[in-house]
Amino acid sequence: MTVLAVAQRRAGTAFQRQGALAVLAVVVLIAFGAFPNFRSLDNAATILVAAAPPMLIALGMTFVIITGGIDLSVGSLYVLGGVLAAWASPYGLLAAIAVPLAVCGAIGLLNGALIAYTGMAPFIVTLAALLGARGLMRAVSDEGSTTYIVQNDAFHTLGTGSLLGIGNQVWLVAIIVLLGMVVLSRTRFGNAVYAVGGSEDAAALMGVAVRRTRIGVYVLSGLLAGLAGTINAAKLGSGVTVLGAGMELDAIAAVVIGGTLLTGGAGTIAGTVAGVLLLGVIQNLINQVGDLNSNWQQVISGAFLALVVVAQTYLVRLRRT
Amino acid sequence: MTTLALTTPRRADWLPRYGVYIAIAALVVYNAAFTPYFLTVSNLRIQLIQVAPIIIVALGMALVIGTEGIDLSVGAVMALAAALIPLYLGYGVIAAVIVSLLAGVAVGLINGALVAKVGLQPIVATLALFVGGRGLAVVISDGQLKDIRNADLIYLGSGDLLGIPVLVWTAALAILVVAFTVRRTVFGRRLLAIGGNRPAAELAGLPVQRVLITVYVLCAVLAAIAGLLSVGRIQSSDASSIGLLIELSAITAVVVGGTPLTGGRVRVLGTVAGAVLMQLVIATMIKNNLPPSTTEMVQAAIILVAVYAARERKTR
Amino acid sequence: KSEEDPAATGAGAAPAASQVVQSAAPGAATCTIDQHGGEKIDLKTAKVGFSQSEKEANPFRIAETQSIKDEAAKLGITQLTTANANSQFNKQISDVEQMIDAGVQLLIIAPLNSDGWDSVFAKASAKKIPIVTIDRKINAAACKDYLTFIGSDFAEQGKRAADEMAEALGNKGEVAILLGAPGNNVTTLRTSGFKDQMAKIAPDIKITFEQTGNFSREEGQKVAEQLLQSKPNINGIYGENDEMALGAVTALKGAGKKPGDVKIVSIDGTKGAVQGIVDGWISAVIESNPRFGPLAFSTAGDFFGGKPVGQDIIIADRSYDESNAKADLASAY
Amino acid sequence: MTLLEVAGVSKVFPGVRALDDVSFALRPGEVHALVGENGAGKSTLIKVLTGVYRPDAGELRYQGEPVSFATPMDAQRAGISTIYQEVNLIPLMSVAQNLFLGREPRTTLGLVDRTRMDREARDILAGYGVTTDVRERLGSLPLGAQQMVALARAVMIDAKVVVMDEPTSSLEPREVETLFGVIQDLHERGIGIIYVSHRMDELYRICDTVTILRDGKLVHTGRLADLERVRLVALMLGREVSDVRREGFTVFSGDHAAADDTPVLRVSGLSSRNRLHDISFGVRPGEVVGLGGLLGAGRSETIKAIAGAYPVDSGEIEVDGTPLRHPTTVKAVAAGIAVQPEDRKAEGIIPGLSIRENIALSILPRMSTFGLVSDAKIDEIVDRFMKRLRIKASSPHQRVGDLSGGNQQKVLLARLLATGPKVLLLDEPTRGIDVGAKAEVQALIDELAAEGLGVVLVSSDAEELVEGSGRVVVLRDGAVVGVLTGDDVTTESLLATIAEAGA
Ligand SMILES: Nc1ncnc2c1ncn2[C@@H]1O[C@H](COP(=O)(O)OP(=O)(O)OP(=O)(O)O)[C@@H](O)[C@H]1O
Ligand SMILES: Nc1ncnc2c1ncn2[C@@H]1O[C@H](COP(=O)(O)OP(=O)(O)OP(=O)(O)O)[C@@H](O)[C@H]1O
Ligand SMILES: [Mg+2]
Ligand SMILES: [Mg+2]
Repeated sequence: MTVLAVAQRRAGTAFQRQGALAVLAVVVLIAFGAFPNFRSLDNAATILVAAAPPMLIALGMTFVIITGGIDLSVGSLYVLGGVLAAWASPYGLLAAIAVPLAVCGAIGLLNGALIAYTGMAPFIVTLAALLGARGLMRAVSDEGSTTYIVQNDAFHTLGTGSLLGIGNQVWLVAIIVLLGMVVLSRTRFGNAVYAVGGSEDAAALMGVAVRRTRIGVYVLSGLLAGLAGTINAAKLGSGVTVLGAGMELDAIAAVVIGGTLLTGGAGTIAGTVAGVLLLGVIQNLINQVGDLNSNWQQVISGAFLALVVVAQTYLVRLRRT
Repeated sequence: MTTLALTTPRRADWLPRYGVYIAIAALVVYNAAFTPYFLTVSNLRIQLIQVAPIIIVALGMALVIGTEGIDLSVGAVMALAAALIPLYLGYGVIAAVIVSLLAGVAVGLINGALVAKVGLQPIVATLALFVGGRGLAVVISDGQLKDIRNADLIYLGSGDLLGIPVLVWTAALAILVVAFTVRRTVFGRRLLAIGGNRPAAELAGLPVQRVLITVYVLCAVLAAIAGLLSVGRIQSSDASSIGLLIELSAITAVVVGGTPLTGGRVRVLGTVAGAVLMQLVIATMIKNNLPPSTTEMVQAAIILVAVYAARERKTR
Repeated sequence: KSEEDPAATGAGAAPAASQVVQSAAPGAATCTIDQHGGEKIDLKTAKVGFSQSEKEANPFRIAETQSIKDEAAKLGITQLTTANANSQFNKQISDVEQMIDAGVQLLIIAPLNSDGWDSVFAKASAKKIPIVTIDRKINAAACKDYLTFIGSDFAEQGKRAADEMAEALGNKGEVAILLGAPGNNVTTLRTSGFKDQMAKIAPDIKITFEQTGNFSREEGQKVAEQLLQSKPNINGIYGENDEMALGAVTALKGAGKKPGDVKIVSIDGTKGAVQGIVDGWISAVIESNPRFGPLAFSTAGDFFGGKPVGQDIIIADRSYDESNAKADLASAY
Repeated sequence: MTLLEVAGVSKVFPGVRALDDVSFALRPGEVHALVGENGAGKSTLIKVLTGVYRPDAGELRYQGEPVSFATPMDAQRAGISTIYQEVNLIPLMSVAQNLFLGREPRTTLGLVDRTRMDREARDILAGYGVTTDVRERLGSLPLGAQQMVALARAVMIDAKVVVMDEPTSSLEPREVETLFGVIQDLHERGIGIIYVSHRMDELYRICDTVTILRDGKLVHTGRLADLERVRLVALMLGREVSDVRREGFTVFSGDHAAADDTPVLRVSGLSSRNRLHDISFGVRPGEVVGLGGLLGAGRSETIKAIAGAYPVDSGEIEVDGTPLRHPTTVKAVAAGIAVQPEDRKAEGIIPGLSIRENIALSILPRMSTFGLVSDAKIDEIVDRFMKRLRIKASSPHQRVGDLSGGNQQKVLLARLLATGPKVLLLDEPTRGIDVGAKAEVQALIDELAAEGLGVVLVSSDAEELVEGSGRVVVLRDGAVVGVLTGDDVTTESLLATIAEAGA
């Protein structure tokens, strides 16, 4: 790729990141003006709580996409995680958290290993995992007909309790996101993630453990998806089986809106956070409008998605010249 | 540089090329042994009818993937086509068909423009219509499932021509056209070149944008065809459910068929085989009355095995 | 310009059959505003929130939402906000929580799932907001977590379907079930109800095939095609909703069967299905009446008016067969 | 005692025996030249030595011990570090990150110590004459500077062996001197160096020993000083010393343009963003106009702008008198402009497609009727050009990606010529290709000019530029700073112009 192209990409991502934050700010301001109900603290809290699980999933997705990969299995892992957490809750808080993480992490490991060692496309490997994990979820909940109820108060409060008026899980997610930022920007693993996405061959020749890095990000993605399901189960008080459809695409959209390149090599978690919140706020606004037909809602979401991404791209163009 | 004759086939080279067909054969053998009434014409007929729309969509998807792209909006296009049919059926089946195909063209133009002109990543560009398209379709059909009684349209989806379903004829025709386009036409070669190395193709003076837009239009039109045929098949237009999740089936078919997602290569027959394989898997599960959990896990396993067999080996 | 639709003509003109409550057993649990908490208000001026679970893209949901809106309009309730979860459970949860934040005083919820409402209940009971759940029940304490449930008894519907099927088949033969979406309570109950009853009343009827058609006509048709091909001697098909049953009808036509060759029984009572009875393809349809508006608001009205309301308001679903199909076609939804 | 040694290695790729029973030995402190035609197997041998490829046969010994490196990382840990033929760094990451990737300095918390990393990077690179901000993305640096970063990275780890695969191919004279300085220093520290290059004078300047490969086989190894230049070339090409002497090394025969001809290409006042400023020059039929200047001077941009691949803000381009408005690559090719981009792999060839498809790419419409391509027509053309350019391949159906650099370049040229262009824009046409191929390409350029094409030639090889072009336009920071004509077209005056423009 020509040097200039790279220079443009750089300007691009830099701007796109600000872009996402900027758009978010604008939307929020408009909402403040337009909808009195939007202004309430409770509403803000609701948005954050609702955004918590998607945030975790998008966080993992960011790592994966920066390596130039993609993980379609997160939606299924999210449901599976929730079901397992509820199923394991009678055996104590630890079990309720450890079991889903173990299983989802293992599936992530499988994804990573297949991708790293067989050279199969991430898209297809994780697509298979999407099916497999969902099948597993149905298997443990006899075809989804049994919904396990959370039977552990400590675990339950993790989901329903709150601190300073903000849900516990929001705090938890905030901490994890911060950790994610540190890992991505301040550790050798983080650098390796960027390197693998920037140029796999070069990274290998420069002695980066490409395979281990790849496996690492998919394990991370699996774990975070599982954790997302877990905290969600804690909130809902049961392992709901009718969740997660299309969650992977929401996550991808959020990451891309956040300015991460699907081609890999560049991207930030700050951007992803903005992306997730943006989608959350939009959803909230569509509800504020009141009785909007569900189908129109979809049309609007789609149009808005296109709008944001196109806008960013053009802003990048301007920036380039 | 001493040259070993290329004619001597490489080691383990047949596997990637014929893996899918072997898998199909294996599955057929299994069913012949364990599934009642499997080796019958009626069964062949049903499987072909059910797989035909997927094949038609997958062919378009294969072309898009050949350009290192992907199209998530095919399901939405099917829904749009389906939603428009009943609105214009009053003017006769031709009109209705034309309108729904035009819808395909429109979506294709949007996708193509977003990818080729704006320069969006295909997956994002088509995500927008994936999200909004179906919603729009349901709005158009104001949420109502509409029964279709127009004989001509029903003939397209459920009728026979020389003892073979029109649906199957159409799919066969689509296969021929696409295969021919890829192998013999200027457009086909350019498509592969763009998928292989877009900047190079640009510098070589290829009309990259035009080719890309055409590809997305083709894909969407094929999806629209699948959509209207499905309407004729289920003899009702249900925008909310028609073609749901077909994008994943199509992509699976293409990749299982040995077309790399990295572009630059399109395997038409492989794609068809991929679709047939997945159809056989599902049929086997249903006929043997297995629960969804098993079905999904088996599908996952088969996808992995097939793609593993078909993958590109790196010399090291 | 769209194709003339004979079924449509005249429809709407006919009175839409509204819900009737089963005569509640004496001593059935009731709930008053004192038991539940919260203060008496006038429904007209109340802020009401309605949370729909699935897209208004099938007859049942369309009719359900419409009836809520119509009734609200009829009663002059101006502050009705609605949200639709598009089958995403988490969205429904945040939809409802958002309504609570916005200060609604009455919640009408068509739940996507029977479990997982803890966070909502926590929020709502803090503000003493009464919740009326319609069509699907929530596994929680009535009059405490939520006010009351208004809806059909899905297991009962399954039972009645079994009765119809047994009758249609003369208590013997092979039956296939087109299951609804896996993991959905409706599916679970309509299946268990059907099987239990069948085992009880007609042990000679074997259920030899169960595959999901995800409540959709297309998938119902696909599954039915596979079924008819590999089990040519099937005698009956039980569709857990009308859409799948209608898919099965198309499949039967495709397989060259005549009306009545294979008995079909299904649940919902949509126009299409009732028309199917008239045309002779379907033997019987158990209604699942979606017109919750009147009942929901009258119950809420009584509640706010201090009257006791039932905790479990089960509506009497009609059923259609060749005897009444023609007559009641217009009143089907 | 030998430092690194291979005995009887063979490596076979599909359809190609890249290495055939090759043996090779490197002593401490030795600068060992590895030469051979394109496709001789040099890079492959290096990749075998550094654990990128696993040999099909043969033994690898390091410091007397038999070893086998599973990955390049193993080789690096053992002290063998490499600068590969194509710059192998990560453009999207910062210069410092590239320098330290995998061995970043860490704080007590185990976190990467950014400040220290940047500081050290700045100090180290200063020693290589690179003074850019180390927090910049590597990609924003000129290729030369990038090459220097790669060099610094390779030498940083206390290596016992440093391998350089055509390190100078994208260096400017000043940078080459820096490089030689480094090599000298390594040499004194007793570090063994394997040096691959197609530039004879470099080899003779710095190398002690030489190993010559041809068609994957070892043809000679010994002290370089004892080996006459012509003889070395003869061994490489497998020809007789006598005919090599007859043909000589450079084959340009000079100017074919008649002074009165109207220019076939006229560029006036070309400006583009902040990279190109008011560039004007003309090319007459049969004339070869060189674009001189340092790396980053904007030569590639100029060429791309003319080819419609780089945005033009103002200025005019005329081909054969007809103006080219708002040039796009499509229009440019149609107008008779053919461009050979600098970056062969990224913008030139289509590696996945066959030689055949690559050559026919730009002329598909001509090869077809009603949009249907005629393979007969294509075969005829392809056959002609493969012969004319002596493209070495197992068959027209071989993947271009599997060809050696030189042959890839020839395929690319074949594609340009197939379009029957009026103007050829060549950006570094002989970069990284062997003397044999180089001579062929130069001869070809000459021949084409003789046929009346206008040629624009960009080359970092001053000699080539001067001998090849009848006129040299010197650029600097995207602007014309001088034009050399007639007897002024000499290396000295070229360097002088660049220098004084710099001052
Ligand atoms: N990955 C590969 N797959 C197939 N063939 C290959 C591969 N890499 C190299 N070859 C073949 O092996 C032979 C040696 O290639 P190599 O790159 O070692 O030549 P080289 O001496 O480095 O040439 P150059 O001077 O152009 O770099 C060539 O014929 C090339 O086509
Ligand atoms: N000062 C600069 N500002 C912006 N980009 C630059 C600058 N200097 C170099 N570059 C970029 O670095 C790339 C590498 O420089 P390059 O060597 O290609 O320049 P060049 O004049 O085209 O030299 P050559 O064609 O001999 O390689 C250039 O294509 C240009 O895009
Ligand atoms: Mg080489
Ligand atoms: Mg350049």
